[in-house]
Amino acid sequence: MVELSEKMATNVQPERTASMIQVGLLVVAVGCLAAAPLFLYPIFLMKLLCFALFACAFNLLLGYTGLLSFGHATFFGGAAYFTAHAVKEWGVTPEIGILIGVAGAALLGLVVGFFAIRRQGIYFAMITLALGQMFYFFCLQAAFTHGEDGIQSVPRGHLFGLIDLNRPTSMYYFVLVAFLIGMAIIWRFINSPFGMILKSIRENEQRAISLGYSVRNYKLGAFVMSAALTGLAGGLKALVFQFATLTDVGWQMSGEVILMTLLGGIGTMIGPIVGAGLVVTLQNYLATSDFPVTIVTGIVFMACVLLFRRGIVGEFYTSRLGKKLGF
Amino acid sequence: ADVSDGKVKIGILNDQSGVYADFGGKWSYEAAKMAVEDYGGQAAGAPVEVVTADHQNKADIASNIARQWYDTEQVDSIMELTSSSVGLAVQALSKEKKKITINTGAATTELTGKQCSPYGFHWAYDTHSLAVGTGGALVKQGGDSWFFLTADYAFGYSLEENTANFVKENGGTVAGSVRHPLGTTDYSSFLLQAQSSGAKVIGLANAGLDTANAIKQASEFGIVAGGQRLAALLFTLAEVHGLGLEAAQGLTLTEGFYWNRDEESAAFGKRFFDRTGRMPNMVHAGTYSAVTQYLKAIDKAGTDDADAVSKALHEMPVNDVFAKDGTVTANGRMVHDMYLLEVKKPGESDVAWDYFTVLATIPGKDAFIDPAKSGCDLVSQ
Amino acid sequence: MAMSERQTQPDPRVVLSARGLRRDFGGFSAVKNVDLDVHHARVHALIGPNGAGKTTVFNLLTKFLQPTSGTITLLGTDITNMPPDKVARMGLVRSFQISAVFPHLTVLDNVRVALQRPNNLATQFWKPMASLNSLNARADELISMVGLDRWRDGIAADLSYGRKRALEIATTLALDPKVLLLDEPMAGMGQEDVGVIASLITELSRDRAILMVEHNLKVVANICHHVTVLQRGEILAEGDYAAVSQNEQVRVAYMGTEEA
Amino acid sequence: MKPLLEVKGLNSWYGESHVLHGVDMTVREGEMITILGRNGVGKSTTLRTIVGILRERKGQILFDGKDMMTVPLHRTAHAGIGFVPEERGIFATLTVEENLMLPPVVAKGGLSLEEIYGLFPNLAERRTSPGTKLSGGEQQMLAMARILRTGVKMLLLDEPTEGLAPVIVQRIGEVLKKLKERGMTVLLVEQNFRFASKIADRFYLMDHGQMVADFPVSELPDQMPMLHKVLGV
Amino acid sequence: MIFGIPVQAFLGQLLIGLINGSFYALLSLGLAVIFGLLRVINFAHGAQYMLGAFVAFLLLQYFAIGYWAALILAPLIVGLLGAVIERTMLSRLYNLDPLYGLLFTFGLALTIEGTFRYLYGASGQPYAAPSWLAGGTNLGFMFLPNYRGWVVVVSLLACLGTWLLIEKTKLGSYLRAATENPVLVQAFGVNVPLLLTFTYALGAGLAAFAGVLAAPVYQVSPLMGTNLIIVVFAVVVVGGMGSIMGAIVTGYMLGIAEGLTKVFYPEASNIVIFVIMAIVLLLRPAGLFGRDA
Ligand SMILES: Nc1ncnc2c1ncn2[C@@H]1O[C@H](COP(=O)(O)OP(=O)(O)OP(=O)(O)O)[C@@H](O)[C@H]1O
Ligand SMILES: Nc1ncnc2c1ncn2[C@@H]1O[C@H](COP(=O)(O)OP(=O)(O)OP(=O)(O)O)[C@@H](O)[C@H]1O
Ligand SMILES: [Mg+2]
Ligand SMILES: [Mg+2]
Repeated sequence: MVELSEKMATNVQPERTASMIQVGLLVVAVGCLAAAPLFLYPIFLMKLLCFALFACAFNLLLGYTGLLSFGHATFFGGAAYFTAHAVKEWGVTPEIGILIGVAGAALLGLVVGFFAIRRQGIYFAMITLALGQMFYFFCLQAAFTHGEDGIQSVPRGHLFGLIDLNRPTSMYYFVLVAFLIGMAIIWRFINSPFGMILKSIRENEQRAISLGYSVRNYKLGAFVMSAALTGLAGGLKALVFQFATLTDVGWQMSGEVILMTLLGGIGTMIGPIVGAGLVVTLQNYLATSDFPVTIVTGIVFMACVLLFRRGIVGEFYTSRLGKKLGF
Repeated sequence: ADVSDGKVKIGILNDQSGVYADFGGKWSYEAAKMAVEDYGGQAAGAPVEVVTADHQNKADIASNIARQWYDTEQVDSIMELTSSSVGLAVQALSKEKKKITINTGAATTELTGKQCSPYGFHWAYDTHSLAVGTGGALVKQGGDSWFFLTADYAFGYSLEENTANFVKENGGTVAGSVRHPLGTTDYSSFLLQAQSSGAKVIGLANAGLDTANAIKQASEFGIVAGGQRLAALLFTLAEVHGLGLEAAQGLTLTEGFYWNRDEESAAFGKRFFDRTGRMPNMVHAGTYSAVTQYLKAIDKAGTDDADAVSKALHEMPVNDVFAKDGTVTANGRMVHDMYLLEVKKPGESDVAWDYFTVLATIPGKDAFIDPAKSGCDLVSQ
Repeated sequence: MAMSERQTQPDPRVVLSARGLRRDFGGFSAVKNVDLDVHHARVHALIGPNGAGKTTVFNLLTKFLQPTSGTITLLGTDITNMPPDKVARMGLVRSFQISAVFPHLTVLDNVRVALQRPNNLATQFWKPMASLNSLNARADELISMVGLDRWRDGIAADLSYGRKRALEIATTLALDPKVLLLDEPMAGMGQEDVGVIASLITELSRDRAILMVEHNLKVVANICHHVTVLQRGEILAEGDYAAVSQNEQVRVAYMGTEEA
Repeated sequence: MKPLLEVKGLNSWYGESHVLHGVDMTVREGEMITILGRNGVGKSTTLRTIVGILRERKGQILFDGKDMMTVPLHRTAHAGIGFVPEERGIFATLTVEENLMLPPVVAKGGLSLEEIYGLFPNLAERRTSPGTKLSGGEQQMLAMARILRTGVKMLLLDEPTEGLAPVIVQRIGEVLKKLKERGMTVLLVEQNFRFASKIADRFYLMDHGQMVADFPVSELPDQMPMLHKVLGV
Repeated sequence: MIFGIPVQAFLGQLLIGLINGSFYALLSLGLAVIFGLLRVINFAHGAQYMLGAFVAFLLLQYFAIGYWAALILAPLIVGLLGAVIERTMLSRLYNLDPLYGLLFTFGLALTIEGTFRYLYGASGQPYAAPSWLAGGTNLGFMFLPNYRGWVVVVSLLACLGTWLLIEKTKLGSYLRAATENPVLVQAFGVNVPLLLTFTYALGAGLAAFAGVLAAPVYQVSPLMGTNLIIVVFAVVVVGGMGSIMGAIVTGYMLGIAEGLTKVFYPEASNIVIFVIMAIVLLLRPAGLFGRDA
């Protein structure tokens, strides 16, 4: 845990005392996001926001609790299926559909977490991976997922029965608001008394127990929270693309979200967002280029681990400019 | 109306790096380019261009690219679209955007069933036609008792169910079946069960690597040598090449195309081989045919407007190296002959890539679902 | 020392007691048939040769290990089958033989983490971090009690060994435990710190029970009211230091010829 | 006697923090030296730097006439330096006996297994149990014992008596004396001043990453006031 | 009759389970060696297994080097490659959280598999069993391909050899000690970096060995490792991570368990391992043979 925790120690601290510059940057960033559809492709932006939220929710676990889940696709894809099914088959409004996705993901998180948090470190990673595989096979066979066809033509419907989400801009702002809410929850969660206990558990579990903390419950709490937020991302994605398919529950998806987080910077608030942006853009770019996608992804992965472990944002924080800006 | 943006642009969107990379892959792009060149590079007086992208087997990437192509890159139609989830997703999107899709890669009959689209066409094959070919025709050849090895997911079930129906319809029996999980590497357990069932034909209702492994291990356990026959329900030339004749000999399968069937196909195969280093399977040839027919339709309609082109596509018969007197039904299905093929023994094949003997030709009208029963709501109109 | 004066007080009540405590590891019994009573407002030393089972007794009492047999009662409640965190919440807190701090948190945060639970500020994931500032006053008090004021905002990992021990004691005290178990609290400390901690322990023992493992006999002689000597998992002798140190068996097994 | 270990102007760093600020010391062959100093002054760091575990270092280290600054870590033992770290470093996955047998023998003259078990009967008793299942004190014994087998010329011991029962402390004192009789050179870091004063020939006093005093055991009474001041004894 | 199927068929299935178990055992053994000693979860293990098979195929294709030579050469080549990777890249990650090792090898796996998929397509390449192991023997209760019999024997030998090497030799104790505290072992005079390189090479070599063994049985495809690796992870977790013996025994056991599931409830045959894993973790968190953390 050495390196990982070290990073936390350097990166978490400043967020507590956000400077004026940072607040300024935040305002600018939100402004940019609000104006973005004028310049960029809305569907692409929405996808980016979904994955960014996914990565941030994942990072909540890895970066701040020190638990590497290799099965987060379960919650992402699971929620996508739940939302898609609820909206398409039961005809509920989109916001209810999303809530069903979130609740479903949280429930899955509870089950997976119950098994996984019994172990730490790589064991934890392996167990989440294996349970994720089980869920994948479940989805492959369950009738409601329509196997490899996926749930297709999911209606976006009307938000609260009023706002037509088939209009790209309404959909975009709906996603944006959900994204910002998700981020706010994550931020608060990390910088809260609860977050402090999580940090201390990651540092020295035995000691935390001896201080009277029921470590399992805290970890499970963090796990479920991360799963639920991942579910929010997954549910949104199902509405954005209007389908839910098997790729979202496969272990490669779990790998991808790790890549995003790693690339952007583990344990930083905006690292995963940057990472998600890069990966999504890269995939899009590689789709029409001659470079084989897997090879490039693999090399990026290795390079990240070897050369800039802190991730882009992490490296920036520790760089001179970053320090000047008060990170 | 004229050609939009002064250009006809066709997108080949498929899996070029994942499990289906050989099935269609970048070779489909070559096939499309070849079709455009053969056609003269122009349709309705406008130049024709082909672009391609690798959707990495992810529906969201596919959908993203499709939107981008339609919205910002003036792509007029998308073809190939291997894998069901991608095929359905892009067809649905294209329906909304009023653009033509011609699917040559995906197997699901949903494309021309409940989820059919006035702008969507399904060209090369589907699960139904494979089942008719292998199931129905093989019984007539004497393979009248069957045992199925079925991949445990919807695709597998529908292959098994369809095939079993035709087996029974033609007077055969089904001795049993066993469902194996997707991605199983070892089939010996299942093969032993199949062996002890005594069925004459072992039907492999799975795909890709699963089928390849099952076949390889069947030869190891002496199943074909012991007199039982293997029938792969979705397998093409490309995969047989990867397996080698030693392991694949005696295997029966159905394809919509075989390059060494007649002189015309052989000549086409040869030209394709010169470009790519491999012989085409039904996906490649189907893509060639789809592009060609699409260009003909534009010429006929005099525009690339989707409604007009779709109308033309529905009306025109298909006559090219892939299909003879093919017709397009109201649900978007291109109906053409399918072929029951048997893999040769290593000694019998002297030309490279000459892997099959044609056992039977299944007439198009038998091979595909009656549009009226397809569940497509375009049919009744 | 004020020992004699304290001993004349009425017999303090027993807060933690163990009966017939036993723990086997495979075929090996690290602790056999140990009876122990720890009294309020007294410092109780557990001494014995290395490997006698002292740390194991600690692990059993705090439920970090489950006893093979025997019962443990804390403040009148049977805790034999309770999980360790619950035991801690009941007021039985320990320090570790190998120092246990949260290495990448600051000294202040280390102490605040300990303060969070007793002050009901642990599960609030909706409150801001600043809400923890209400704990600062008490935390600072604890930090200066163990003489770490200068390092308050430093990272715990950078402290020298001895100071880490001091920090650990501060976090333990933060819980205001009713029963305090200290495993070799002075090990690795410089002489000057030993004095500080010793008087701290005496101070603390006024309103709580303390059970400590210590090899520094001088400390044991000076501050402990009661001594239990463990050998090979069994109790060899019990009594005040004077009595125990005269015991011939104890001298052979543990003290050697050295005098306190 | 000729100097065995000569350290001149030794500086070392943990990342950015500069811990040793020019340590100078000389250890002659067969001597038993103790480094005294308060917590955190850099005693352990001095040993780690000499051994080469801490490699961010500058200055000069001569051992047996050989320049140790460029010698890779896995060759220091072969040069004749044995090290027992503060945290003992017992291997959990190895049994007691495997732990004992682990360090390669680098020269003749080490103790045999029987001699070791004679010195530390606890270890003999628990020879097949996994290393970390030993008590703290047993681990300390094991850590020392295992170096005695290898036949190194010089031992660097970091607080070997920490956490040990008084009997064992005495025994370790006796062992060290015996080793000295055999000509072993020992550099000891100790907090236990009483213990150190019984066995050492000479003391170094350390403060703020430097050696601030150096005197033989005979001068101890005269130096007491100064020690009181620096150590707070 | 046993559980409603003939004894003969039952025996046959048992034997088949054992054969598959051989692959699990060999693969999880390599994984356990690497994890046990380097604390690296070698995600590239599947890729190295695939490499073994591919090297055998390439040797045959381009140098006409047959199965027997490949059985030796391929593990050597892959092992060497492993050594290079360890030396130049992996070794930089030892002081960090073990998760970085996992992530690195994950990237490595993607790169290797991607490269082969790019070069050789996804559908695989043919590779035939050596002629004198071709054919099969009728055991009465089943037809046993000779080659499969050979796989069982040779994998047992390889497992036993590796176990002896690590648990019973001095080299093994260096390796185990270096896992825990490499710096100290080095201070004792052992060249630890070299040892670790050797270990990784050994693990990779074992994977490649399994790959060559598998080449005549399974399709030699860039994807052949991907599907297997996750199951093998589960095997290692059930056995107790880092426990060599655990990996071996569990490998064979789960092979059999899976084989029997294929008869009684085939749909569950690839989940059975994960179910067993969940149960084991509930009852014995450290795995069947694991030491308590
Ligand atoms: N988990 C365990 N498994 C097996 N044996 C153990 C375990 N924990 C402790 N032991 C053994 O039990 C005995 C008592 O150990 P313990 O740590 O309690 O001793 P101690 O009295 O605290 O000694 P010290 O003063 O040296 O710390 C030792 O012999 C030790 O080897
Ligand atoms: N790994 C490390 N990283 C950073 N700083 C360290 C590290 N180890 C020790 N230090 C710092 O270096 C200084 C010297 O530490 P060292 O361990 O040498 O002290 P010491 O004299 O041995 O003290 P003690 O008696 O407590 O063991 C201390 O200020 C300590 O905080
Ligand atoms: Mg102890
Ligand atoms: Mg020290």
